[in-house]
Amino acid sequence: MSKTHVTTKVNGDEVEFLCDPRETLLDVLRDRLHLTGAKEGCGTGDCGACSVTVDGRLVCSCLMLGVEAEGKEIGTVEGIAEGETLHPLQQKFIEYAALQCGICTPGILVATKALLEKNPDPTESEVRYWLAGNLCRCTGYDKIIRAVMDTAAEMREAS
Amino acid sequence: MALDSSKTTGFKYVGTRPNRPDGLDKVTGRAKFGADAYAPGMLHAAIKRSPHAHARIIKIDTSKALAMEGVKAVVTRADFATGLEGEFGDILENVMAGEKALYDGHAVAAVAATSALIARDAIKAIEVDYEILPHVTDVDAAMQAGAPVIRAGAADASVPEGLHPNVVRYYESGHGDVEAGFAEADLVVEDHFVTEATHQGYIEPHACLGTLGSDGKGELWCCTQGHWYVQKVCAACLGLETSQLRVTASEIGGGFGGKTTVFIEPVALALSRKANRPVKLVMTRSEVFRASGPTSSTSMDVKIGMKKDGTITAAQGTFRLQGGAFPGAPCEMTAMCAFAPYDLKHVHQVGYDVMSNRPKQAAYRAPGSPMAAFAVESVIDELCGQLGLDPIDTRLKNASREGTRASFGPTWPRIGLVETLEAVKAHPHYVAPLKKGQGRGISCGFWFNHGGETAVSLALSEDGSAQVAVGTPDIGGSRASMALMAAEVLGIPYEDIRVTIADTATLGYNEISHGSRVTYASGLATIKAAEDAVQKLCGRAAAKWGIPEDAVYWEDGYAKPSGPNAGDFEPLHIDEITATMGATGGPICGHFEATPEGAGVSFAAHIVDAEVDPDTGKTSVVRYTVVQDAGKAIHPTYVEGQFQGGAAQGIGWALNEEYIYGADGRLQNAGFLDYRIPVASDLPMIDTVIVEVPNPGHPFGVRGVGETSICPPLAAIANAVSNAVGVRMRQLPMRPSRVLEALESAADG
Amino acid sequence: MKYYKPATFEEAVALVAGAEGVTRILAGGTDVLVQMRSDIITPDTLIDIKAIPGTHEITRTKDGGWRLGVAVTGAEMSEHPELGRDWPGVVEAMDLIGSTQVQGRATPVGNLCNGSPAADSVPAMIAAGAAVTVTGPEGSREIPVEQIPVGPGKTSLAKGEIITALTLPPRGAQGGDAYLRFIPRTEMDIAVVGCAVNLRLNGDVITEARMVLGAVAPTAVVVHAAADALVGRTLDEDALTALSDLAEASCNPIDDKRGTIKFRTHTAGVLARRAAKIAYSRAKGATA
Amino acid sequence: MVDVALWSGLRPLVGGRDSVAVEGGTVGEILDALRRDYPALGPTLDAGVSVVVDGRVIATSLTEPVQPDSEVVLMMRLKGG
Repeated sequence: MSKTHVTTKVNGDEVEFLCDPRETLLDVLRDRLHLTGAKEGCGTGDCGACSVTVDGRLVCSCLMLGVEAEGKEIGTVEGIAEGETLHPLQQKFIEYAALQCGICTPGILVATKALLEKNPDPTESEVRYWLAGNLCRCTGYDKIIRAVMDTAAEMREAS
Repeated sequence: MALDSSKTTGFKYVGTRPNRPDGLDKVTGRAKFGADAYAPGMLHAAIKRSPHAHARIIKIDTSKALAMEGVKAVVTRADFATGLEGEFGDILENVMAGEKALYDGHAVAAVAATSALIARDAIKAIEVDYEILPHVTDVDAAMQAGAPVIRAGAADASVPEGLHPNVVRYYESGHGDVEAGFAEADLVVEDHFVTEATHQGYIEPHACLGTLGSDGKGELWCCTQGHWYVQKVCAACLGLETSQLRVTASEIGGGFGGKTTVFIEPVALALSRKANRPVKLVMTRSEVFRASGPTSSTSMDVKIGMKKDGTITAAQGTFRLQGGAFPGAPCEMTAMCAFAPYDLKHVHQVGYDVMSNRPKQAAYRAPGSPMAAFAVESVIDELCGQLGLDPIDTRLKNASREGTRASFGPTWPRIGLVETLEAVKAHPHYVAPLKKGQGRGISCGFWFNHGGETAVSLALSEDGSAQVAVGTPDIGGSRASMALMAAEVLGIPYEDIRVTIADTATLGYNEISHGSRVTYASGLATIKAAEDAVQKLCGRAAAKWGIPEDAVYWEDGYAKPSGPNAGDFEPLHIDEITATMGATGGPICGHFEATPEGAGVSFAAHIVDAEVDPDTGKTSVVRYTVVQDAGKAIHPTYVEGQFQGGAAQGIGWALNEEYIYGADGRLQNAGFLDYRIPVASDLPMIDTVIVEVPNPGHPFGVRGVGETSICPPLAAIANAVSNAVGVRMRQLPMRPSRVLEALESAADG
Repeated sequence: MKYYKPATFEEAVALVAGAEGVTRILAGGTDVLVQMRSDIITPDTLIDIKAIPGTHEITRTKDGGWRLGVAVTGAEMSEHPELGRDWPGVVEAMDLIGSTQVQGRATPVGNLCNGSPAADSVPAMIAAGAAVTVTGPEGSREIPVEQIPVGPGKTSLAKGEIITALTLPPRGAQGGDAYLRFIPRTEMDIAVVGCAVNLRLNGDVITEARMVLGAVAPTAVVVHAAADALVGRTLDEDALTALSDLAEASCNPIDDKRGTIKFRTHTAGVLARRAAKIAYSRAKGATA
Repeated sequence: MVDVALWSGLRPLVGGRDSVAVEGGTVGEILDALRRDYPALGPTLDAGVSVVVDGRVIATSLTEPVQPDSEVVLMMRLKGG
């Protein structure tokens, strides 16, 4: 089975890999690059646990092929913190207990970071609809929504 | 002198809300879950599953798969232990079918290959000849004369004669004379209720990485609620000595009961043994729905009599639970929980465990109780409505309390139902005005909670910090609770304690994390282990001072002489003792190994406002309040989280979640697209009230909190919808078409 | 599976025409990757058209309409400053599909070519009078969107043909469109029923009307009689009732896991009424 | 002797009685006595029961003490989620 050579950037680092064209970006991130922050909860774009950004755009990495990453810039949960400084969202998620089991957390952080970059002052309803594709089964979303709203408020004050 | 740090007030650490110790790992993607493990030379596995609901397996031809480039091993049932009976026999039969495929999705063979894609291709190349047999998936149909028999002789001694062989267990209890009780009633309401099977819906599919050699020694990494149980089951299924298999629990991406049993781990180990390489096996989402353990579906009849003043005179319930192709549906739990909130002179409950051609049900958060509450609390709501009674006052009037006799027999110890109901009555939500098209519902809920075998080990480091090894996977922040309880006893800061989930080689047997037992039992064990260490610390101080051990006491991290008679010594801080512990007797550790038996039951009551679109029958939950007795909230934020999560799952169960089987017996909605769990935009904020009526069976008063929160929502939402549309909703889920039909029937009649 | 990323449509057409076995075009991939993961189809040839120049562009046509490249995503449509002002119904229909993540990839042309009877963007595009450019070995032709789907999972495209552009007509004065769908949750579901309405007014009087239903028949249903029922009158209660009745009468749905015949038929009538009101108010100048 | 209350599904196995009296000072001794004196209860006891002693549900431990005047109720074993 012939594999395709792909060059891409992940969290700012240039990476190369060979992959079968059937492999998804999620497969490549996890199995070839060993970035296991993105999770496979469904493989069909219904749960959002595999959320990443591609050229700044929020997508499900299970709904994109690895070969499509050629020349792109991929952002994953592993790239959210800057050095030892957590992103304000990461900090607030811990403080608010916006996670219980934590399996959906990487996807939700990637998704909410993308939201706040696009809309620094979202309403509760906007946050809820933006995150409708990120399933969480533990929290009932309450503390997640509160953490995002408070992060947004704090980031607005800081800027 | 045995130390006793029991208290219910005056806490320094317990009851605070620090950041969880594993928070950083979980927000950076560093935490390793079931599918996140890799090993050198690792193979990927995939499972071939039956597309038929019920079929005899005539022949499995694996030759084409084995011939494929990259395929290293194929296993079928022949590669597992023989002669297993009872629980382990059923689990193995479920893990890999023997003579018959018993449900759509039942495993029949598995492949290990050098890549996941090759493994997936290879299972398509396995050819299975089936003789298709008649099937049944509905609980009432499965009990009917003439229904296909799933497995002859599966019924146990409890089942009365004359019932269909698919009825495999029977439970009956109660007291008094219900007929006499109904005769005293001013109003008797009897109704039939139906609920569909739902799935725990954890976001992380089952996943494991297993290595097993021909020497019978193995290593297994998996996401589970109980790795000692996995160890025991896998050893049995593969014919190993239990101690030769070491199981490490990964971080777990949700369980809710669904990861209390074993589905794929023996398969990975069998493939590994055959290929002599590590094997990783991860379920797809579709496999999770088809072949893990959803809840029972139910068919229930409930009859309750009430006087005009709200006194319940008698209650009777019949609960039929469909549990899939194996015995085990929690019919007795359903029956026992049904009337638990009420002090009843006359009560009678019956449960049936019924097999069908569906996957073997597994525990789901208070297994069996939410359905019972749906039926019972709906009837109580109907009685209150017809008699013009306040639903909370009526429940208070009949509430179980300390000293009253429980519906299932014993006398209640100290319980917190009355306090919980009073908190509901006092909550602003209960009297807030409703808008047009909205209805309000309330419901009680009850769950037992559990103790179980528990072992905890605590080791002090030279610098006075502490490591706590517990055996219960951290599903929702339990490391934080353990650290808080250890900090409270040791008198050292929360941050100085590291809590680790130990593997099976490191601690004695720990029962599965189920029955809301973690904060109760592992918490109790952590307290006891810390007390054990404190005792030793006091001993070292006593030796240094040359005074008797019992003349030393422990306070805020210091050993102190217990009074003027003991002598005048400067208190010794923990780090002064641990710094020299190697030279004063060796390492200082604390242990606890026992089976705590003081789990406190927990009651909850929920208030829901629902709004129904009269044109489409679509329901929105617009306001939700959870009130529950936690005994003592160790980390209140995570207690609130449990309350909110249970409510959200209950909302899904009530409104949209269901297993949909076609006439062909195949599951039609094996994915998150059509198995509709609540999304963020479906829910309101969920308010919580933590009631604290301490459990005397725990040093700090903890009651389990994880499960009770899913007991009231089905009924509370059904009551809200019923009150909004003016028609009693008797079937779940209350999907829009069903509500619309109810609205039409109301308009017609 | 072979993966190609042609640089021109000519190249893409040649690949499609010459390919053996199952061929799929990859734009957003939100349907084809799901089908691959679920083992519903495994293409022998997958042709990624996103490297072809112009496939990501939204441009004004000379006549005042819009031309959308075939890789334009739902998110790009929603973010476009002018498209949604002209065709809010088309944009909102596309926006309803899947999650934010899916919006980042999914395309209306993909939604069309997937052939689902429940595709949200398709009724809206048909109601708007959208057309696609179909290019094959023999050249290109413009085809109305409504002629593309012929049954569940099936399109009228011949072997060797691909869609190379989507065009929306000029909105013109006093026009408004709207799309509504019914789903059990608030998001993430497949439409149980969808309804698009596109109106043009003269004052309060309707001069043009198109209504298209989704998920109530093997393909989207154009309710031609809607024009007869509405043209020449205002959107009064009688008109709404007539429209609602027409919608119900035009349904030919199935019973399945997502809805019953009865529920779909009833709800088509409800949505027709609601969508018409929104389209009418938009035609009168409302911006929401 | 300790009075052990049975759930009603068990009553046919002990001649219709709703409780039976057995000797025992611990949960384990009570269960042994039940097995010995009422063999028909054997399969049920083997399948697993909890014993409620004065309102405390004893799910596993056989060593829990039982007093002659304790309220003892047999209950089916719990399984949680």
